Amino acid sequence: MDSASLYTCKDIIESLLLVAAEPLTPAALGEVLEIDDNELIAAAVDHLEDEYRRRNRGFLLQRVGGGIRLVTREENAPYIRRYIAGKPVRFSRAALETLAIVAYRQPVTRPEIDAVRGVDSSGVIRQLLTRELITIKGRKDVPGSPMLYVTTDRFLQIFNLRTLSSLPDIKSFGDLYPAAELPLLDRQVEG
Amino acid sequence: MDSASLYTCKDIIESLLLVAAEPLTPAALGEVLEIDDNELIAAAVDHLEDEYRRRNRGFLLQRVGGGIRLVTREENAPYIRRYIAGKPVRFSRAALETLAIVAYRQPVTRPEIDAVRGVDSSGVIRQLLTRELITIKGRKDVPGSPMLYVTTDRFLQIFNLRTLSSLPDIKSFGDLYPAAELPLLDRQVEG
Amino acid sequence: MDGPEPGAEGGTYTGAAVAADIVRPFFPPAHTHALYALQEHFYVLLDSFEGPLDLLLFLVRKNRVAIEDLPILNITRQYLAYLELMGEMNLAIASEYLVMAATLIQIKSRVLIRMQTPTDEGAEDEGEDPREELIARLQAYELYRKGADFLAAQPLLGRDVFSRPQVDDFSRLPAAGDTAPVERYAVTVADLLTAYVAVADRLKAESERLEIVQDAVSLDQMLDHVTARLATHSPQEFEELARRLPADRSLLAVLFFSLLELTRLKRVRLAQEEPFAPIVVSRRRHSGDGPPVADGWNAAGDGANPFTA
Repeated sequence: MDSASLYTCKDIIESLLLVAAEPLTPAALGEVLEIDDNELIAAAVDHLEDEYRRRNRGFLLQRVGGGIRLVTREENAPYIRRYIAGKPVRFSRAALETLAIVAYRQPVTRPEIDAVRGVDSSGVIRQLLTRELITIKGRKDVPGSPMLYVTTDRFLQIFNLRTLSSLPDIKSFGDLYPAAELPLLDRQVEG
Repeated sequence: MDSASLYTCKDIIESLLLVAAEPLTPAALGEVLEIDDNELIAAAVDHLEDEYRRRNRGFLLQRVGGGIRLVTREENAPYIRRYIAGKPVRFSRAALETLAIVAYRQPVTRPEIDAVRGVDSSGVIRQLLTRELITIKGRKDVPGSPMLYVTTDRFLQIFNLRTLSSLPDIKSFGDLYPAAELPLLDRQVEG
Repeated sequence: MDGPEPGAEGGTYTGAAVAADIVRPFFPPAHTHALYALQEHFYVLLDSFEGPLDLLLFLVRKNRVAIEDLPILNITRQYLAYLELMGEMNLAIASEYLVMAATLIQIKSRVLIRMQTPTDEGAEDEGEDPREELIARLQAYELYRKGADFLAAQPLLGRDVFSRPQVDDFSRLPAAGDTAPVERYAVTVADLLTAYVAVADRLKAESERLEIVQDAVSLDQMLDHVTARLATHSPQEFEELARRLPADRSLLAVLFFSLLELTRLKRVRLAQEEPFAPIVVSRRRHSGDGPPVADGWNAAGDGANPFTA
């Protein structure tokens, strides 16, 4: 790969990053650039990522949900929230619990989720569905044929995960904090 | 003005440029940055404009209608057009909701749709009509004789449905609702 | 259900004790006494449990034990005490809580039987711990809870990081009669169903919404109101002050906070003869017998109730 084509590649990808509202996948980049040299594209993306990081300014390149996108630096979040002036994204404990269960056990049915949480989860499931964090993927072949839920690409995008396998192994959570050290107050935390 | 605050200013403005859907005015910038030093903001914008120009890459700063925004370089336009043309079409929330109501309750009038959605739907209905996802099928025999809307064949194609009756019946989706708590909406589809 | 009444067991760990337990960390000691009367607060706290497993996990942590050591006798007693408190607060106790209570009592009785039967004879189900299944459930639940914590700690799009705004490209669908095919649509029937569910939920929420006066009363307004009222009627009971307001939970909360604020400003005194006795609110006199400074005490007469207009 020559440096001229690498430069052009970076140039165009940068334009595309600016236009795209969703993460750009390598496949989409290859199609638009009409290049089937995956290495060239990967190199251009690596260069850009590195360049933005060293620049350490308004935005960074983030790899998420199988693609790349530009996101603002976390440090600037307060200003952006002020500009956007809407409510920042929030999740209730119930929503996060249910999401974690779907993420780790997908495809999963509501009775299965209910069993883990010990409560009826239909309300939370509807909420997660309408927020496009989970979706329905068929039905399970058991009596009553309950629906099967899976997480969406949007879930990966919102929670900054490259792929589902970037979720830490659930077993590794085993002994993160000794039970006794959690303060009483932590039950109030939301979002 | 010191160089540290100039740097911070540039940093934050760059973040804002990334997330802004409309051009950023100096007044908006001053408000978000909580700075009433117009010169500082103007200098930061000048610096950014100059920086991007000298960099001569994917995007430039453009001054438009009293504000600033990021735009892609003209040379890259063919690629961007190709990207946009190949992107799968997303439906807005309003379009999906209206379409769902027409699909499940057809034939249905606009006042009925408005009542269910809780907002005026005339704009969305017009869009759906011009895109041939819904069509008019007679008028309802009530005062004012409002038009009746139904879905089209194109609707079936897009949602990959063989016939209207292959729409999932909301009543069978028991696991979306806790026992004995079915939604208020009733399916009224006939074939 | 055999055995003694839930919660009465041991005679010490009653609903009131639990209440004090939950509330203490949230408020400075000086205010705790006043809180006994404000059931709203317990409501919020008790209501914040995600379900019986969440409550059990909370109790396990509070007792500073490991899940696998689950002290079933203690935990059952405390669990039942919480339920009793919820009952006292007139909370609707979800059936899941009752099912769990039954499970706990059953496990407890099996543990007690095992303790009473010496191991030498009739050890048919020796080795099987009656707590086993519950412990496994709690452990699994805790893992997912930590998974939830992991998710919450991620830099969230829309909270910590931001990206380009979404554009509605619905307009890219070909117009009617246009035969050029648009091949890919990012929509499925699941999206359609989801949209329908969203509308149904919204409609339901709409129909259940209570009629609440839109104009929320500010703390300042409430301070003025309470001040005016106390100028002519002091001392008087908290209940009486509350009764004079329209029945609305948020108004009650504002009233309560206004009293805390006035206490802080040393303008009223809150007193209670014993826990759960009525709170008596009395106006504090300024030291010295000169007329009070222009602090609003004498500004308005009795009739100035902004809420009953």
